[in-house]
Amino acid sequence: MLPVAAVLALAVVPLGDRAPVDLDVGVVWFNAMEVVAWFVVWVAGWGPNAATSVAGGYRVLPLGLAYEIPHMLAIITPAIAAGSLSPGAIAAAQHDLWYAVWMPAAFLLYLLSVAAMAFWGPFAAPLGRDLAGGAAAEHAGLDRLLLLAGRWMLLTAAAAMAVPLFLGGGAPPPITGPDPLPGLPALWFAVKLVVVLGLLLVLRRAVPMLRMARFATLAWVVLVPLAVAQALVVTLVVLA
Amino acid sequence: MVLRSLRSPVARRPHVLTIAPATVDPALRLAVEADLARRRWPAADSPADTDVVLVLGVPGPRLADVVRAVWATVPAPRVLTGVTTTGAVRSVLDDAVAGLRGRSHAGNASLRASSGRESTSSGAVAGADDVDVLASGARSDALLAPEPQMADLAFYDRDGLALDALHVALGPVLPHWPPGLVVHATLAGDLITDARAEVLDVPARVGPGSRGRSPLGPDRTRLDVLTRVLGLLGADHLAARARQLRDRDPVPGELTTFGRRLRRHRPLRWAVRGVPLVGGVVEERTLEQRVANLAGALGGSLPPPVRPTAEKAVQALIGLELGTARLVLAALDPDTTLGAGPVTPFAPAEVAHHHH
Amino acid sequence: MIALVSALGAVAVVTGLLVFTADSMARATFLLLGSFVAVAVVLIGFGLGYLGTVVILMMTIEMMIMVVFMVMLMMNPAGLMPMTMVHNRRGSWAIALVVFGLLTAGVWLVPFPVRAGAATGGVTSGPAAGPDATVALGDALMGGQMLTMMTLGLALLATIVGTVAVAVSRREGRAERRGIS
Amino acid sequence: MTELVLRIALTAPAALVATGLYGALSQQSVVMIMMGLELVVNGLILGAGAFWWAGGAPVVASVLIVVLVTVMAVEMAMGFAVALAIYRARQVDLTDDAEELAG
Repeated sequence: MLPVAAVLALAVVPLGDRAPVDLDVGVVWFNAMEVVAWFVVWVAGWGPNAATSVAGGYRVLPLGLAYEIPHMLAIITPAIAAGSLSPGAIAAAQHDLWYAVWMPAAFLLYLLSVAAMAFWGPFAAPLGRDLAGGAAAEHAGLDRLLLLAGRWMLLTAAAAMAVPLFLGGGAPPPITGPDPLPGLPALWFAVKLVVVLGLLLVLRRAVPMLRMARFATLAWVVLVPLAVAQALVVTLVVLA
Repeated sequence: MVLRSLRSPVARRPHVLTIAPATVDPALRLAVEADLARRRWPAADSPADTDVVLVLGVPGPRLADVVRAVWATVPAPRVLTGVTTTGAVRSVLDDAVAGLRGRSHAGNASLRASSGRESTSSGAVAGADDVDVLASGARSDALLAPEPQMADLAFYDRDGLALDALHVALGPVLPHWPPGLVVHATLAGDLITDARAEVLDVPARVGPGSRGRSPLGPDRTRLDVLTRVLGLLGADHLAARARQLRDRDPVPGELTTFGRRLRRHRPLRWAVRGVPLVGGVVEERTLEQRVANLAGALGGSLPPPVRPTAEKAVQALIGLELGTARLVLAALDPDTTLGAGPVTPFAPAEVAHHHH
Repeated sequence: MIALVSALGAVAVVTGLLVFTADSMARATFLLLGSFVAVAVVLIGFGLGYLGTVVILMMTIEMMIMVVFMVMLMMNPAGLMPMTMVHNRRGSWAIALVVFGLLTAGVWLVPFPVRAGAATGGVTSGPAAGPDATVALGDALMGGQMLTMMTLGLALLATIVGTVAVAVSRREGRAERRGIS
Repeated sequence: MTELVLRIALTAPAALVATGLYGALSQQSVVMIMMGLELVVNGLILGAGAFWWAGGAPVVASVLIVVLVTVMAVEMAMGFAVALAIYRARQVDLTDDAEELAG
């Protein structure tokens, strides 16, 4: 299930200059598929009928509700600036300035939520070691493989989405002037994806796993206002 | 097909589930942890995640039952083995990986395991007999495998919602868990509403025992606790560093540097903030303070940290969320050799629901 | 188009019916989600990509919240024992069947003024002759239908205030002061 | 053809509304009643979508869907808040028991 959600989410991300499925509301679709992953992890935790595993499943909800609002605002911000919900169009709208540069808060929030939506790094609580693997505790063999592989795929898919949303998609960086590698958008895409994944690794190293109560407080007190402010600023600039 | 192709990497870096009785020699536990770290074999999160079950020391009858229950849930290919002396650790683990590769052990639910062949200093091999990992004559009331049962309403309740309570036995096979400890807990959702401690095969002693002195010495005890707390927090590189310092003889300067690094680690401080240590079990009032004191005293001349009895430590868990409770328990580092219990397990609850 | 609508319509109805026969709360929730997703896919098929996707998004989150409430408040979260919690079953069935009969009769008997040339396309095209459906919706909500939007906003605000007021109890505050929570 | 699709697409909402109604009327649990109401709204959404498609994409239909989705969210939130409050007061989540609260 989790790999399926990841693949469906990845389907709308333009790898290079074209998305496998060019949905005009790709950003919202991506969002919906990523919520399906909550559901999958919850079921994985609820299914085995064991205490640690259900407790892992429970944690999906505080985590999800806490990260989702800033996350939605963060992905809607580039959509506002580009005037489109299609990731391809958003990437194309950044030919002179990457959105990561002029909406840094949204980019940072997006990076955080990438880790959160894959239940990874600081947000690994639903699958945490303190619950003996949490939602994954009772799964063995192929089930476990699918669950954990799906988590990695989700992380990669979400990181891949950062490229069209904030880093100009398959286009070369604006500062290089003429494209040194013309006609290879997939290569630029891959380079940027690796950079995003690298940033995520730094995040995991720097921040220990967050307790859900702490993160929920942080999300509502700091992240949501920050995301709203960023969206507001971008909207005003676009309207002006 | 997929599983077969995955098997060789599994055999190279198997996930190891260690099970230790309360009476385990700390030196043996540390030797095993060090050797596992040297091989970069990860610790298993749960039985389902396990390739090698490694029993340290000689488990008593109750723990032997637990080992059987755990072994029954470990998926193949798997190996069950035991180690009783520090010198045998290396060869036991070598044999385990060979067993995983070979077909003879895979999927074979044998409870007898090839023991470590203890190498003496002269290189001769001694004690080549097979040793039964598990003592015989165990009873069958296995404690592990928490099986949630619907029961009466929770006694204490954070949100004023008298939720259905689950009675579960936590431990003794959990990552970073005090050896031999079982916490009989009542859960409302993921909140612990009542808890009692039992140390398997070690009943509570009458009268004051030798209270909370660790044979490891102050700094190694602190580093041992920090390794577990950091490991539970998912701060893997810091946990690895703490373990590294614990397993060799560090220069005092290294210890103070590491202690300072922990105390100044803002995300870490933020992650352990806001958890009270109730009941006056130790002198610190909060988890944050406890961790800060453990880190701050590294390399100093302060007396070793107080290690409460299991019974007292478990009282501090009531009212906490399950994951937070695990952190608190790791930070309190109860001395399970002092024993606790035995506790009569909760009677199987009647199936009928309270308001129907 | 006929096949899509009939098949998914049937899925939506069947999962909807199963909600009330499922023997566990969690299963009931997931069946309800199945019903929502079937409807959402039909919406996407109609060319309402944005609204269909939003329905999937919202309903998944909503069902997640619901399932946790169920486990919290209800008997039998994991289907350990079969449950029936109905009262007045016969009367309810009668009312439901009468409503269904009336509505269906209406649907099949009333001649619908279908606009000529409006919707002739296949599954994905829909009535996409005009401007983008999403843009049209946004325009309407922020233009002609601004009143609707403002009402919705106020309703949501009232909900937030209301739910917090109803759900927060004094006991909770006390527990916090005791330093336990 | 359009008309047939519309009729089919409206029969499904009729069935959904009826099912939801049955659920809301027959169930005892607050949560299950809410599920019934959700099914009714679900049917309405499908109906509105069908009219949007067949009627030459009137924007009113899609606005209606937005309203309906919001109604669902509001209903959920208020429903759970009330269920919680009742539960806290009386440890009941069944409407039959809640009737006594009036007194």
